Amino acid sequence: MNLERLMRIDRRIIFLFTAAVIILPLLFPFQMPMGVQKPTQRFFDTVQAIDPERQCILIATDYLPQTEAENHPMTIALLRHGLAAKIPVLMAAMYIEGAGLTLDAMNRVTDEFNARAKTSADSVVYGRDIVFLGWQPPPIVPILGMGRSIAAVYPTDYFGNRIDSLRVMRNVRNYDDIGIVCSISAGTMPLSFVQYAQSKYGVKVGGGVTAVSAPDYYPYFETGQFSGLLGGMKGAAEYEHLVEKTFHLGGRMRATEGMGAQSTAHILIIVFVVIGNVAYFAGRRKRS
Amino acid sequence: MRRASILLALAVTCPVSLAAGQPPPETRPGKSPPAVTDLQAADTRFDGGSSITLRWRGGEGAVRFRIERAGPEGGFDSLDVAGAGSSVYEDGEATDGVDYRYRVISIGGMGGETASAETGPVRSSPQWFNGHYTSVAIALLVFGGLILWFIRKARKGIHLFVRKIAGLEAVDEAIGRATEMGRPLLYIPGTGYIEYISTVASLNLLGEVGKKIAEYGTQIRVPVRDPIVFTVAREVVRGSYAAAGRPDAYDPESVHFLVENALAYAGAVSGIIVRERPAANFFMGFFGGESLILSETGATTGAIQIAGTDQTTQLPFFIVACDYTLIGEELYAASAYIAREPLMLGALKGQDYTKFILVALLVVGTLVSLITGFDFRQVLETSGH
Amino acid sequence: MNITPEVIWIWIGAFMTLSIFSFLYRDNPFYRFAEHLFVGASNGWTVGFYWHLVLKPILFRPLGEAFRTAFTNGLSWSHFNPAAPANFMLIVPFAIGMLYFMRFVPRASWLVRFPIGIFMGYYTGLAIPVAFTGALFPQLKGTIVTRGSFADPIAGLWAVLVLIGVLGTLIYFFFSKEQKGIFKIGAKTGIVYIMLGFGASFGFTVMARVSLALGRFVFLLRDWLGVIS
Amino acid sequence: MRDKLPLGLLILMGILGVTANFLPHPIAEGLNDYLRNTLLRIVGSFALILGLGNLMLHHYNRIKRKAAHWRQSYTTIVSFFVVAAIGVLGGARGEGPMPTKILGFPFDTTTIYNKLLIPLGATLFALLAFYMASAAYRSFRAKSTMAVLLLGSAFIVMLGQVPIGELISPYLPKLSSWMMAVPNTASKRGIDIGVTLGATATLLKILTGVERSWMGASK
Repeated sequence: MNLERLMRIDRRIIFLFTAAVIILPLLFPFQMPMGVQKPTQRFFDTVQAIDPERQCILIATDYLPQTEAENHPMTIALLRHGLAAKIPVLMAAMYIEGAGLTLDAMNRVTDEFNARAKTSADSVVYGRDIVFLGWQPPPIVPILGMGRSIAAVYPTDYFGNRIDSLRVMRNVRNYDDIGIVCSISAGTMPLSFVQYAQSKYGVKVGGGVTAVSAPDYYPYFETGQFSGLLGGMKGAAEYEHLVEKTFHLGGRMRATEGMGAQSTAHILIIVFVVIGNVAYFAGRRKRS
Repeated sequence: MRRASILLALAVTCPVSLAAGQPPPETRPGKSPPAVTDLQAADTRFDGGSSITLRWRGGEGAVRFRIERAGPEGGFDSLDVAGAGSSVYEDGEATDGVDYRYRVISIGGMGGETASAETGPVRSSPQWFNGHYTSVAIALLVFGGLILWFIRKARKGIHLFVRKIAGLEAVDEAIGRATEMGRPLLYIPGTGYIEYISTVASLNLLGEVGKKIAEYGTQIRVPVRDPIVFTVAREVVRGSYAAAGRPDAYDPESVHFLVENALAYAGAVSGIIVRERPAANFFMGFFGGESLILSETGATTGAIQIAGTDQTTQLPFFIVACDYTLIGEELYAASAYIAREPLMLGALKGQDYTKFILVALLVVGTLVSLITGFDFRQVLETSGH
Repeated sequence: MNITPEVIWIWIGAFMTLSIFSFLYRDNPFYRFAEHLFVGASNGWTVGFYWHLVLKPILFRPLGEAFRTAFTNGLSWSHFNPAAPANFMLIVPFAIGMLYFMRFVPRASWLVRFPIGIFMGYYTGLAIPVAFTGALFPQLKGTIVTRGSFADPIAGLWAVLVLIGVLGTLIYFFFSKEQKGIFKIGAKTGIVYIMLGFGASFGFTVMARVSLALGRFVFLLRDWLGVIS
Repeated sequence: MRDKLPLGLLILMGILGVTANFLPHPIAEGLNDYLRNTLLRIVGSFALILGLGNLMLHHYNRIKRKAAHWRQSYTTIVSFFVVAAIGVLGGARGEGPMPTKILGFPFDTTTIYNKLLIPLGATLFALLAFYMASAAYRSFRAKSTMAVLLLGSAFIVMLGQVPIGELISPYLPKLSSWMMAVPNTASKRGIDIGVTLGATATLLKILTGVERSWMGASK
């Protein structure tokens, strides 16, 4: 084989391989062994420690379809964890543009649980197990206001039901009744929750952030201001793994499947670099 | 970014009056936590007024504190709550010149409450200078002074040495190549706004590149992302042609606005690169994720590519996809380097001396901290907390 | 298949996605169409945004209100207070903005320097102290090694390595000295750190970029084709 | 006068900008709020109008000249005016006088943003995954010591982030975090510090009139 020709390989061939290693694992999912990092484990443990009789969890989302691949699996994994552990879940969209995705996560997980449920206690009932509070601009209003009264910030839920007519909300008044606020975000919302809600009302805050921004958040985890941190698709996959190990829910684990594509893509790039170097050195030896 | 900052501004400035309409404090039974001691209230320093800061000690065992305030007449009203373990609270809703008294109620886990002694009357007032920034002001003055001093020195005609910067040596080569091939030169002044100084540095460099372009009689294309940067870039290029003595050769269409959406901009510039095949591509200024879209598309056309940015997250991509890359400060030095104008080189010299001071500061700070145990970082504190 | 509005938009989205991806093969009419549409539509979107968030609420409505009240209630001092909700002082920014168009009047074209000077002056001025408080001081503070850094000896060692790297990088950027002697050692250290740092940064970003491509393929395969669930 | 007057205004505005951060007094804050929220925003909108006019003219000329692919210029012009009309007349959520829904088919600006602009933008961004692969292939050649450092640390971090890295060695993820925490932080800091100095010098050069390319032609 002429190694030198490899050096001038048409980049479209590289593109083709790249597309293939991303698409194939999506069509034929496989699982990779998964090590769980400390921030993810802490997040899981914090949710796990919640007493379902006393407290619920709040999932506050702000991300758009651009980062859906990274953020959406986090929302879904947390929802599944909450519902499997019988902890009531409140959901809120911090921006209206993200409300559609929040609703999608809720419907998806509700359908999944109800398809499996044998008794009414097993099933997920809106208002009893889960509530979508909707959207109240600007974000600072709910972040601060929920410390006093959730009903004052969200008089009605997303569907227009009065908050006090929902069963979950009878026991939930403010942050005292929330075990952890999970801020799933493509931006800086988790920091706002730490600065306003955590430092002021002492509620625990967990962050779900994109891979690019994760390094900016680690210092806050180290100081304990975050009770957990999911960084990018890897963090989401680790969380899915923990939920699956504990509850054996089965079903799709989107981030875990995505990690397959992530791994193959990373390996592909590395393989290409190796081939490129082999070709380069072979070509150089030939010339000299 | 500007759009986001508008939204943020809306979010932050929207008044949240949580204190209004609170029910009177109810007394609940239960074990009461200890009262806080040494409660002090004073006007918040170095601010625009309307704010009083409370500090206290003690109150261990309280799950939270309720802050109460009394105006010139009338009794105490609940103002806000502070979390367990806190010892400071800033009341940002005071009216300047009005006397207030404060007290802090410790609240126990079972709901028991204990009130502290109340403070004497305090008033808030605005200040003119933010004293937390004293060190910043001094640093600015020292640095500014050094630069101005070297500019003055340069005015007297003293020769100043500047080392070679490979990326900038290549500018002539790139323009020469474009002239030989009879193809245009593409200059991207970044995707940032005018308030990003890297954009300004890029526009300064554009002025120098423009002069050479005008001399050689080559074509230049400058598609711009931000409308304000567009207005400046147009003047800069027009000025370059005039300075080179060829104002008639200036093509008004060479600088044009494209689109504010950074990704649409990247897509459209990619189109320009593959269709018009510029012989040289310059990517100078602020860049986000689009850096690699532009430079990798440019690499396929065989153009000579020179990039420069202060965005450390984008620099790796420019380094792998471009022929030459100006790293950080080199971009800021670029226009002075090419113009070789003594006054600008003077500024460069001032920069170097400041850098020397900072190197010394880091070394001395570390030595002092390690030897004496004094935390030198306090010297560089810029916030009040 | 039911043709709902949602389905139509998904087909539009899928068409746009494929058109952009087709650029990877080569420039072609589909990409050109998507690119030109993207430029036109997002500029159109920006117009709506500026109209509803800037021009209407802070220029035209208050100015119109000022004219209306001046005609019905007569002029008052509040009409000349720039902080009032309805005032004539808005004519000033309006006029400064109009100066941009003096570019087309050859004799008065120098007037365009006024709006440009205002923007350049104010925003460059604003940016510098922010860079000092937001970047320079915290970075210097974070770099100085103290006794506290050695609470964990390993962490202390890393802190010293960071300090050396920062010093080396700073020396690399000395322009007015030939890189010789101590400067050569410093600059060499600096460039080693820079290269290691850039490599790490590149490797770190791969993951996020792959997620982006993954997101688009999930859109195509799930939302559009429905071949994965 | 044509030089000194604009330069004087720029210096005045520059001083206002620099001091804005140091003056907490309500009078200073009020002035800065006015500049930022009213004056500069309005003036900036005029720059946008100028820019858009320039873009339309550019495409009009392309059509007139029958430049290469001139027909696509119609795409830009038509889509611009259609979406601008929907935005201005239809309102952000369809509250304006123009209908933004026909036969149940919504086309308000929010829908256009979510269903048209986001797929376009996200796909353009997704091209990066491909470009990274080809850039790595072309440029990551161990030609010199520096290239080896760049390539090596990229390798470690790429492997350290995916499960396969842990399979190769449990130390890889740790080494990868170390690369981010030590060399990456140090070089970033050094560059950022230098950049701040360069930016300050640029400001001073403009304020002292040493750098005046922004003024364009001196006539």
